[in-house]
Amino acid sequence: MMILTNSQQIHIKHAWHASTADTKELIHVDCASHIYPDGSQGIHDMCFRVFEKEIVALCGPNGSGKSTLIEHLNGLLRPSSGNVTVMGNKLDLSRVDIWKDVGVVFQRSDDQLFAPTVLDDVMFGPINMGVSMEQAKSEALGALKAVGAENLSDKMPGYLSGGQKRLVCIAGVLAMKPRVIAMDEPTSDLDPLHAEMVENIILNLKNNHGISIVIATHDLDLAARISDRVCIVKDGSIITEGRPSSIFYDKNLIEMSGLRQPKVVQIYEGITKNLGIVMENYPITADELVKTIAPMIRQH
Amino acid sequence: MMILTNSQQIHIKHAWHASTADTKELIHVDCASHIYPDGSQGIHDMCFRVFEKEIVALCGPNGSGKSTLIEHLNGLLRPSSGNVTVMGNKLDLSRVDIWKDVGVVFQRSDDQLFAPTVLDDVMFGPINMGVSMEQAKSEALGALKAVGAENLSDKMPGYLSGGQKRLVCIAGVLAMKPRVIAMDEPTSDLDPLHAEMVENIILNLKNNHGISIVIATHDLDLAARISDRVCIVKDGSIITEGRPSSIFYDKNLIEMSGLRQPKVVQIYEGITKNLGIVMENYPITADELVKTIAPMIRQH
Amino acid sequence: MAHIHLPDGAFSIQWIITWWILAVIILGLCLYWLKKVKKIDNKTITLAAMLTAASFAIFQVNIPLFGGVHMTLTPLTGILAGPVIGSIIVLIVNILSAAIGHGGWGMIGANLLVNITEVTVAYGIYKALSKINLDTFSKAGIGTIIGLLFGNIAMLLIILISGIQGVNQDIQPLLYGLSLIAAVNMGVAIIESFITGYVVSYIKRVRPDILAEESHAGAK
Amino acid sequence: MLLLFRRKSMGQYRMSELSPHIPDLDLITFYSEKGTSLFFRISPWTKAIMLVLIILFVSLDKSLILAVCLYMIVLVLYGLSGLPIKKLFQWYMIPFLFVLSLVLILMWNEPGSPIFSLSVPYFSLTLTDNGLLLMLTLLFKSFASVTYSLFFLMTTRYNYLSAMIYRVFPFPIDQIFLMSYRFIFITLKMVESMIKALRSRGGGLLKSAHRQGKMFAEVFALTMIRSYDRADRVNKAMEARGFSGRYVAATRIPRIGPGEYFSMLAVATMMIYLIWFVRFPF
Ligand SMILES: Nc1ncnc2c1ncn2[C@@H]1O[C@H](COP(=O)(O)OP(=O)(O)OP(=O)(O)O)[C@@H](O)[C@H]1O
Ligand SMILES: Nc1ncnc2c1ncn2[C@@H]1O[C@H](COP(=O)(O)OP(=O)(O)OP(=O)(O)O)[C@@H](O)[C@H]1O
Ligand SMILES: [Mg+2]
Ligand SMILES: [Mg+2]
Repeated sequence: MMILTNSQQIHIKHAWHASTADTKELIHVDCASHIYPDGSQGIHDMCFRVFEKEIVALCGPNGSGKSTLIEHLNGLLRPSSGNVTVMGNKLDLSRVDIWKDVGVVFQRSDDQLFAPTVLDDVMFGPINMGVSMEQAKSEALGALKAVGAENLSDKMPGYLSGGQKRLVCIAGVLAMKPRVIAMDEPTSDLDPLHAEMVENIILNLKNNHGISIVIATHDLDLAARISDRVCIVKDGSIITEGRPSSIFYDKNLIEMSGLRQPKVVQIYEGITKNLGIVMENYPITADELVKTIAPMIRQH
Repeated sequence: MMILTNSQQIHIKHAWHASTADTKELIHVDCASHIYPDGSQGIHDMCFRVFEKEIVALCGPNGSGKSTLIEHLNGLLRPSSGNVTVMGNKLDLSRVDIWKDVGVVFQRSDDQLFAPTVLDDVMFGPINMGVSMEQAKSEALGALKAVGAENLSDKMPGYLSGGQKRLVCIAGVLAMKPRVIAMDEPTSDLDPLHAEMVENIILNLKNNHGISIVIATHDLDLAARISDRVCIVKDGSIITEGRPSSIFYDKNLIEMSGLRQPKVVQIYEGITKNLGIVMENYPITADELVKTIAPMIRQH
Repeated sequence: MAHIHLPDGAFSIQWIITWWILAVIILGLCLYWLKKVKKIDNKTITLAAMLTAASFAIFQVNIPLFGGVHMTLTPLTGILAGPVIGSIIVLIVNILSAAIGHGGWGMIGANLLVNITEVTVAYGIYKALSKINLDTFSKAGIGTIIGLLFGNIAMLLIILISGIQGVNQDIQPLLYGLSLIAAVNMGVAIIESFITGYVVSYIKRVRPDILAEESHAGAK
Repeated sequence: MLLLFRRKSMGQYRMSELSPHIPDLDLITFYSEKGTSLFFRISPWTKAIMLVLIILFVSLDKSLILAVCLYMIVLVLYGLSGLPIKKLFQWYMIPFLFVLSLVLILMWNEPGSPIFSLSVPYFSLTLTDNGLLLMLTLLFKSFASVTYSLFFLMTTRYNYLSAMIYRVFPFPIDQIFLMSYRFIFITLKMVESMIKALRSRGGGLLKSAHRQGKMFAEVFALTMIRSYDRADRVNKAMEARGFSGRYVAATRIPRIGPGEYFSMLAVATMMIYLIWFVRFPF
C-alpha cells in the first residue's frame, strides 16, 4: 500500500482515539471559533484535546491558526463561539487562573523576556502565584537548572543568543510547574545544536516530569521525531489527527494541507517507488529509516 | 572511507579553488574583522569570495557572524580591519553606491517593508537609482512578477503572510537588478510550501538571470539542495569551504562547528555504517539518496 | 500627560486659531534649527519615527492601576529625543490621537503648547540634574514631575485665557473646577514620574548607548 | 494621561485587545482597504476639506439643536458607508470621558433656572438648565467630530493618506510621520505580544501598585529599546536600497471632482446660513 486512502486515514484516527479513551483529558477545545477584531478568522470550529503525558504536534502552513489555538489553551484569547475546558473546568470569564495549569512559550522569545535579569524573569511567574521571594527564587533556579541554563541567571536577557533566550523562556514557564506546556515554533531560528537541546528538554519534560506538551510547528521532521500524536491544522481547523507514522505517509493529505512530507518519509517513499516494492514499515525518524533499509540491502 | 580527515578536507578545498580561478570574482572580502561598538566581535579575519553565477551558502551556528558578513557585502558595515572589494573596486568611504550591485534580503522581512503599499516598497530602490516614476513602476511590476507576487501590488505590507512578505522583500531587491543578492535566512519561519517557492526563485535567479546568490542559513538540508559551494562559518571566520558533497560528509568538522549533518547524509551514513560497507557516492539531496540506495537493494 | 481633554467645540474659534498659530511658530523654529544648526540625517528620522510609534503604542496600554491608567510618557520622549525632535513627535502623536477621537482637531494647537512645555522642561531639568551627582532614576523622575507640573500650569493658563464656550460662570468656580482637574492630573503625574524614572534607569542599565547618543543628538 | 474609571470586573476585561475602547488601527485599516461604497470613491481631499469645515462649524455653533443635527448627519454617513456602528459606540468611551472630566465640574453653578440642587456643609452644587445644555452641546459636538474623523480614516485608503501626509507636511515632518505610521502597526504588535506573555504568566492582574508599576515600566522600557534597535535595522534596510534622505510616496490622489466642489460650496453656504442667520430656541 503506497498511500493511505482517506477512509483508511479516518479509520486509524478513530482507532487511536479509542486507545486513549482511558487516559485523563487535560484540555478540551470544543468546536471553538475565533474571529479577530478585523474580521479575519483565526480558528474555525476547532476541536482539540490534550491528554495526560503526551506530546501533541500541531502542524500546518503559515496562517493556518496554530498560534491562535495555542493562545486559547490558557485563556489569552477567548473563543467567539464554542468552549474551552481546562482541567475539567469550563473556561469562562470568571476563571482567570488557568495560567497556573497551562504555560505558553511564545513564537518570539524576545517578546517574552522583559525583566532586567534572567533570574528576575524566571521568578516572575512564581511570584505571581503568591509564593514567598525565597521560594520563588529557589523555584526559578530549579527551573533554570532543568533546562541547563543555571549559569545564565545573572545575565541580561537582551544579551543572550537566540538559543539561550529560548531556554530561559522555557524555564520561565517551567518555574510555574504547569500541567501542560504549549510551545509555538520552539525551534525556528535556532541552529541544529540548540534545536536538539530544546528537543531533548521537551522529551525530558514529558518523560521525567509527566508534563504534556503541545508544539506548533511547520517542521514535520521535528514533529515526526518527538510527537506521540500529530494534528494537521488547515484553515483554522484540525483536518485530521493520528500517530505520526500514519499521518505522514498520507502524501495526498499532507500536500493538500500545504505541507511537505518529512525528509525521511520522502526518501523511503522514493526508494520503494523506485524499486516498485510494497512498503511494510513506516519509518519516520532517521534511525527508523536506517533500521528499515539496512536489512533490505542485506536480505537481498 | 567513512569520514574525510581534515587534511583531505583542505586538499579538496584547494582543488575547488583552482577550478574556479578562471570565473570572474564579484566580491572579495579580504581578512576583514568587525568589532561592534559594544566590543563584541562580529567577524574575525574573514576571507570570503563570491564568483559569477553561483549560489554560495554560509552555514554556521547562531551568533557565528553570518549576518555580520552579509552586511559587509554591500557596505552597510565597514570592516574594522581588512578590505572588501566589490566588482573590482575597493570599498572605502568615498564609494557609496555598492547597493546598486549587491542587494540584501534581511533576516526579518518586517524590517525591510516600510512603504504604505507593496508597489511603493518595491519601487523604492529604482526611484533611488534615479529612474523616472513610470520606469520605476514598470521595473517594480516586473520584479513582482518574477517572484509571482504581482497580484499583491496594492496590498499593505503589514497584512501579508510571512511567505508573501518574504517574496515582496526579494522583489524589492530584484527591482534594482543587482549582480549579487545576499539573503539572510531566507526560509526560516516559512512553511514548507513557501520555503520551496523561495528555493525555486533562488535557483531561477541564478539560472535565468545570471545573478550570484549568497544565502546565510543553518538549515544544512537547504544548503545541500541548492548551493554550489558551502562555507562553514564559526566564531567569525570561515573555517572551511567546498562542494556540499565533500563538506557535509565531514562529520567531525560539521559537529565541531556546532551544526548537524543534513538528514540525507545522516541517513546514508547510518545505512553504510550499519552494513559496514564503504561509501562510494556522496548523495546530498533526497533524490540523490534514493538513486544511490535503490540500486544497492536491487544489486544484492 | 496633561492633555487638554477637550473636544472640538470647547474653545471659541479665535482661541483655536491663536493657539494653532503659536504652536506653528514654535514648530517652525524647530524646523529652522534642524535645517540650519543640526543637519538632520536618515538615522534621526527613522529614530524619531520609531519613538513616535512607541509613544503611541504605549498610550494604548491600559495599566490596571486605580481602575486603569493610560500614559503618553511625553516627558520620556523629551528625555530620549530632546526638545526639538520631541516637539515634532508630540505633533504627530497629537494628530494621530485626534484622528481616532482622543482630543479634538482644533485642540491640537493648545495641546501642542502644553506638550512642548512638558518635553522641554523635562529635558532641561534632566540635563541640569546631570551636573550634580544623582542617580538616573531620580533625575528622570524629578524631570518628569516638574515637566508635568509646568505642563499642567500651561494647561490651566490656556483654559483660563480661552474660557470654555458657553460657560458663563465667574472665574472663581471655574478656577476651583480646574484646580480639581489639575490635582487629579498631578496624582497621575506622580505615577508617571516613577514609571519614567524606572524606564530611563532601565535603559541606562541595559543600553546606555541610547541615552548617550540621544542627549547630544537632541541638545538645543 | 487621564484616569479611566473602568469597572474592574474581569467581565469587561477583553484579553485579546490592548483596550476595547481605543480604536483599533488594524480594524480601521481593514475597512479603509476593503470598502467599496460611494464614500470610498470621493476624493480624499474633499473629505479632508469637509473635516476642516466640520471643525469650524463645531467651533462656531452655539446651539444644541444644530449640534444634534450635525451629529445625526455624520452618523448616517458613517452608517451608510457600512462601517461598524457597535464598535463606534465602544470607541465613544474616551471622548465621552474627556468631555465629562471637564464639564462634570463646570456644569454646576451655571447661571440659569435650577433643576437639581445638592448641598453639603460649606458647599452647594446646583445644576441649572444652562449647565445641562452646556454638557449636552459639548457632548454632541464632540461625537460629531469624532465620528467624522473616524469616517474619514475608515473610508480613505492607506496609500492616499500617506500621499496626503507627504504633500501637506514640510520636510522632515512628512518623513517622520510616514515612517511612524508604518511602525505603529509593528510596535503595537510587539507591545501586544509582550502584554500577552505577561498575562500568560499571571501578570496583568491587580497586585500591589508597586509591582504593577514596575512591571509596566519594564514593558515600556523594552518597547523603547526595541524600537531603537528596530529603527537601526529599518534604516539599514533602506540604505541597502539606496536611501539618501527622502522617501517619496508615489500614489496619485484622486482629484476633487466638479460635483464635489459644488457640494462643498453648498455645505459651506448652508453652515454660514444656519450659524449666523437662524436663531434656535436652544
Ligand atoms: N492579531 C491578529 N489580528 C488579525 N488577524 C490575525 C491576528 N493574528 C492572526 N491573525 C490571522 O488569523 C489567522 C491565523 O493566524 P495564526 O497566527 O494563528 O497562524 P499560524 O498557524 O500560527 O501561522 P504561522 O505559522 O505563520 O505562525 C491568519 O489568517 C492570520 O492572518
Ligand atoms: N548590533 C550588534 N551589536 C553588538 N553585537 C552584535 C550585534 N549584532 C551581532 N552582534 C554579535 O556579533 C556576533 C555575530 O552575530 P551575527 O548576527 O552576525 O550572527 P549570525 O551568524 O547571523 O547568527 P544567527 O544565526 O543567530 O542569525 C554575535 O556574537 C553577536 O552577539
Ligand atoms: Mg504562529
Ligand atoms: Mg543572523
